[in-house]
Amino acid sequence: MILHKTNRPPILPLTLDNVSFEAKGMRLIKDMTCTFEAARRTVIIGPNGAGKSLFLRLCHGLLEPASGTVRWSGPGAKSGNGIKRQQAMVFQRPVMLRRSVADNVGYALKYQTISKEERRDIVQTVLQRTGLQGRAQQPARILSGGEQQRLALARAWAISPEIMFLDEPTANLDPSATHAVEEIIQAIHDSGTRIVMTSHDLGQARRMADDVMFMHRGRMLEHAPADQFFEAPQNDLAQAFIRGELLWWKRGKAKTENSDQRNRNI
Amino acid sequence: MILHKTNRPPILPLTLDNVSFEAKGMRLIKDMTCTFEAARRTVIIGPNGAGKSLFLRLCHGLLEPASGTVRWSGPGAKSGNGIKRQQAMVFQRPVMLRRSVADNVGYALKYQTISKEERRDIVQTVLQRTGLQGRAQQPARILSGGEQQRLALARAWAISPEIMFLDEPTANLDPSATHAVEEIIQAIHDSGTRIVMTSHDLGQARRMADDVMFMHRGRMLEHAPADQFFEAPQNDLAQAFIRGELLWWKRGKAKTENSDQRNRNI
Amino acid sequence: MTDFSAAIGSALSLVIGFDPVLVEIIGLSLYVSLTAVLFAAIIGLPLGAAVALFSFPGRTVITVLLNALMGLPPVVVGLVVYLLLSRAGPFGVLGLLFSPTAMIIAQTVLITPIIAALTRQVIEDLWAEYEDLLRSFGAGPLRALPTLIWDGRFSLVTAVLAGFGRASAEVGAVMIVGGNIDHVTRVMTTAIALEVSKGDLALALGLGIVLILLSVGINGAVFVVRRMAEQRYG
Amino acid sequence: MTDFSAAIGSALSLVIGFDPVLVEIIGLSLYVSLTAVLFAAIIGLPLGAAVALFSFPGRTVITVLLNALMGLPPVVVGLVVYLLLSRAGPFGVLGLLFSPTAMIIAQTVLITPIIAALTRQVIEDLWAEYEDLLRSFGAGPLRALPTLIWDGRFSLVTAVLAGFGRASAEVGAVMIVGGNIDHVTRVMTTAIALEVSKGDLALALGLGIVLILLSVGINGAVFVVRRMAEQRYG
Amino acid sequence: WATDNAPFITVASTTSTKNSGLYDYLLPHFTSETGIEVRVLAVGTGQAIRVAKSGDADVLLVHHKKSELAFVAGGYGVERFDVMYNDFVIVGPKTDPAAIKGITDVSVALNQIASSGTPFTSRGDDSGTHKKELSLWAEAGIDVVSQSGAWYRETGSGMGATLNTASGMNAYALTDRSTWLKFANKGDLAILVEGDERMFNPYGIILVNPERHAHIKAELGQRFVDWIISAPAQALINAYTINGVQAFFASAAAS
Ligand SMILES: Nc1ncnc2c1ncn2[C@@H]1O[C@H](COP(=O)(O)OP(=O)(O)OP(=O)(O)O)[C@@H](O)[C@H]1O
Ligand SMILES: Nc1ncnc2c1ncn2[C@@H]1O[C@H](COP(=O)(O)OP(=O)(O)OP(=O)(O)O)[C@@H](O)[C@H]1O
Ligand SMILES: [Mg+2]
Ligand SMILES: [Mg+2]
Repeated sequence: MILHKTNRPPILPLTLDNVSFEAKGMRLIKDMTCTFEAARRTVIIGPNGAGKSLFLRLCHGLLEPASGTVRWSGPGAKSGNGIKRQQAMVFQRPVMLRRSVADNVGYALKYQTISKEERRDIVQTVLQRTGLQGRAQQPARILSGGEQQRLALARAWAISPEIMFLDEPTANLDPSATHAVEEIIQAIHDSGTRIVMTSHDLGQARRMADDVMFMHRGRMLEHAPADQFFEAPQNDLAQAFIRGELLWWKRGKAKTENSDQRNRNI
Repeated sequence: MILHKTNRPPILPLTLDNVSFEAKGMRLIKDMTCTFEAARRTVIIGPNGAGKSLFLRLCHGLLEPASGTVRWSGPGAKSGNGIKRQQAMVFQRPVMLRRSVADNVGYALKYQTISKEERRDIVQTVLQRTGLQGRAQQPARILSGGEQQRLALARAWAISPEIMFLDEPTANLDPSATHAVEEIIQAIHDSGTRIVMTSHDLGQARRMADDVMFMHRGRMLEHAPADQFFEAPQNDLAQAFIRGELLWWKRGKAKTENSDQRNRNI
Repeated sequence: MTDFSAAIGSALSLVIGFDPVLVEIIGLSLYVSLTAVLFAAIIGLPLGAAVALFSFPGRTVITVLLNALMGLPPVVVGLVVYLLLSRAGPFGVLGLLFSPTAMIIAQTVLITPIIAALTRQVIEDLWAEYEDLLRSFGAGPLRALPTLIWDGRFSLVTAVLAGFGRASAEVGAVMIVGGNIDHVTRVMTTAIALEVSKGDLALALGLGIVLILLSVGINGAVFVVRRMAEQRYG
Repeated sequence: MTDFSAAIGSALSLVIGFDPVLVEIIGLSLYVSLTAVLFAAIIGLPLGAAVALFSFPGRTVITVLLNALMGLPPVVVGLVVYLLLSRAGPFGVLGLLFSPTAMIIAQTVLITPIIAALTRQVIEDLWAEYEDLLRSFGAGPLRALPTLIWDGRFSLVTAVLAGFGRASAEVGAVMIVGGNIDHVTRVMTTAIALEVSKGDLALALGLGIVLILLSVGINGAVFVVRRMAEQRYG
Repeated sequence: WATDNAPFITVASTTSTKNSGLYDYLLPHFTSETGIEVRVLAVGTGQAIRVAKSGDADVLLVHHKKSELAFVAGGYGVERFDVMYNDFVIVGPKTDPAAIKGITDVSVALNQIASSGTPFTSRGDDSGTHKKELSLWAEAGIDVVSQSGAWYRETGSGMGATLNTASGMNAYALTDRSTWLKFANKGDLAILVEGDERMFNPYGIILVNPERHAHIKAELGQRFVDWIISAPAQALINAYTINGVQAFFASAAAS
């Protein structure tokens, strides 16, 4: 599953130190501290609006933290600018360039130093593996929602990143497509890529995670090895989440008294 | 859960007779024949691109069939134009009007004959039940994806339709929100509304369905009571789908030979 | 260069001095262009919306025509209106030539395609987004129209503003049908043209600066209002 | 009414007769306006894109200004260019006044804001959609620019077309800086103005019809090409 | 534009007359005497005649006698009256490359301009001034049509615009004196040739024929015609000066 060999030195590990993020005067991410080392798969779970997507964007360098630092400390990070070329991200709502399906993948490869022939091979391989080969010459923007999500995965995969961020990569897929995508992510991981993904599908989290991060209201409330987390989460909100309880739903009714109290305890 | 009493005569049952639909020269829905009577919940399942959303649109009257007829044969359908007022639909990708959350619900009610005070009460009730009360005065378009989906549900619910079409109403929701939305749909159904919905979540289909329709490549391959369907689907493709097999994924590799053969058998 | 400083000086003294003649001319300019914008909006908004919402034979042709007519030459418009309103023309009995009314008619013809073409784009985009939902509520294009106009109001204001900008800046049409008659049909642009023909370039430029400031002011005000409203209604 | 039939007659005979004077005038019109559009695009496209992509102090002001200057009065533009190029002006030594070059300069000034303002809108919308993805690939605004221009090319063509429409239809600026000199700086619109002042309205109208047909033709051609390309690339 | 209800007439005239400032000086007298407002439409002579023919003006006041007589002969006007005259002058750069300064024979001067090849800006718009200029070239025996676009520049625009062009390119031009006196953008130009009686510029006034156009305000228009050729008005014309120079010379038969 290694698409092309790079002899670039690694940029991992990635360290977030006390990172917070603000927009429109609200603190949306609060005091995040964690380290991502190579060779693991992390799945981030949490209710809608917890800040999972914002967190991935902060890690990937698309957002600037309001305070704290996001630092890559591997030997490859020294050079500076090239850091982005060794990461990839699959967004929750995929962005399709106004080009053909094949050119969408080819475009991503332009930012890498890869020969033309190699590029063609890679495009063909990833499209085939994501079931898009028959649509290679179609405009990407008329693909169905599920197909777009698979193209986004193919595009990220093509550049053989050292670390890949995936934001709910199977949200629009039917069960069998979900299964196939999980297999592909597994294969990408097997080839040495660090996986950081979010999911609302707890079954998927169980299947995919080496470790689980639970987020709520912009904070990471628990970060634990997967089996340990799913057996017995330490945090009471995480426990409630796993049990399927509504963490925010009744805010309107209950006037937030419950959740506010809880927040103060954290 | 009845929000306002209507003494309109019912428009159900709905009968589709040999309906097909075409776009850009492709037949996307083929030979659909079925009847929806009152008081049941139908869940439509099938792989991405099967035509589930198109089918709901045909039923709701948003698309014109290329051949065949879509007919409402209840006494209330005689009058003609008012048919739409007794149906509602929640779209797969919710459309938010450029108004506040409350006004989005209020707008839907303008097409009904309801007094102003009653309208205010209904808006308040549905927003409370969908956990959006605290956001009533916010612009609808800055809601998060999950919140938008709940608002769409609230909006459809507000008009107390005789039949409600829901296109993957929980695709963007976290597990607990999914659970809450399922409860609301159940309550809507309990008040006498016919439910027709699609879902990629087989667990949800099991929980919600009185009967299941399985679609593949624009055709309805099976329509059966839910317990019967999930125990032993008659159609071989439905069996494969339930088992989580890829019905279309490997087209690129296998050059469609398999699936084409199957199609001929149907 | 002295011309420029003289121009800025005369612009300043015109504005600060609150010259009554200038006030009269600015008043007539605003009256003519705003009235023309009003009529053009009354015609152009529904016309653009109709082309956006309804499908009928020749729709593509009308779309192309509206786009092309955005660049209608003012002189030609002036000429056509002149021929229509002249005593020898079909509407001659009305005796409208060389009156503010004639200028309003000419500017209305000039900017209606602009407003209609931009409206078509706005309403078409919005309808693409809303169509399913509004049809689901039971509304066809006709019933949807007020909603579309209301929800697209910020973009439609820009369309109307573009029309106003064009109307207030053009000289070709109002010169022919208005005749630039002192105290009757003299507006900013014809006054500028007159000063140019008198060779008083500094005064002409001063008037030009006033005209541009007027346009910048109106655009700025609308921009601020739009920003504020957008932030409120998303 | 006889005027209109005479006008259509003279338009027809002008076009069919392939009148050499008309050919010369149309040729100069196209040369001047197309060259102006070329320069305005060279300035306006990057300018609009820069305002869209980079944040710097005064960005909002420039946005409002560009929008307001879309309605720049041609007479004022002509006047300013005249003062700059006249013998007494700073660029007088170049001897450019009353040459096609002067007309190109004036029209370039007139339509650069139009192209820049529309470009800003197009690029801003596209960047809003692409930003995350392109930044994820490691591209900043600068590196993203060619991609944005390429992917927005259909809308940008419309922007450029709007500029062309304005340039080819205006008379105020070219009249002042070109002087409407026969065989040297006479273009369609100044020729129409001249025929009007001579009282030969039928010929003026005929020329006007030719001008409008030219504009409709160009818009129609671009529309067809755009439709076809959009269907291919989505 | 407040005087909506006051009686008014429309006078089609030329830009040069209007720009001389004569109307601003003269008309308030008429209006205060009679209560009639006069709206002056200042356009090219060709367009003015055209406007009057269509019946869009009540009175025509221009300066091309031949066209005026044809206008009356065609039944468009009632009768032509002399009003006044002024004269044309040749202006040009003070450096005077054709060395025409002080020459009193306009044909000689024009010949020298032609042979020097210095730019000459012509109105080229079929106006009274343009027609006058063409007849002067013809008398001087010079074929300017063949030179169009070379040193002979037909601007196809009004007097002011033509002077702006001349000033911008340091060219020679023929202009009526009153426009020149009022003209502000003289630049490096000055009067070089004047005084030849062939450069005489007579103005005439004609009431548009109400038999052709029923709506013509014949009575009001006639009062204006009668007034302008009356002795007091003629005296006012003679008294009008620009920069201390008499601009027009009354010539009505009555005075
Ligand atoms: N630019 C912004 N301005 C204001 N609020 C924002 C902005 N971006 C995100 N938010 C808010 O921050 C919160 C976290 O957003 P985020 O998208 O990270 O949630 P999430 O955990 O990914 O949720 P989901 O499960 O729905 O994807 C949400 O409440 C969202 O409305
Ligand atoms: N207007 C259209 N023109 C061409 N093809 C279309 C059009 N609308 C839908 N399709 C195609 O029809 C097929 C069925 O679409 P539909 O949206 O009904 O699928 P679905 O079963 O709802 O899939 P999903 O599970 O992804 O929601 C898809 O392949 C889609 O690309
Ligand atoms: Mg998210
Ligand atoms: Mg669907």
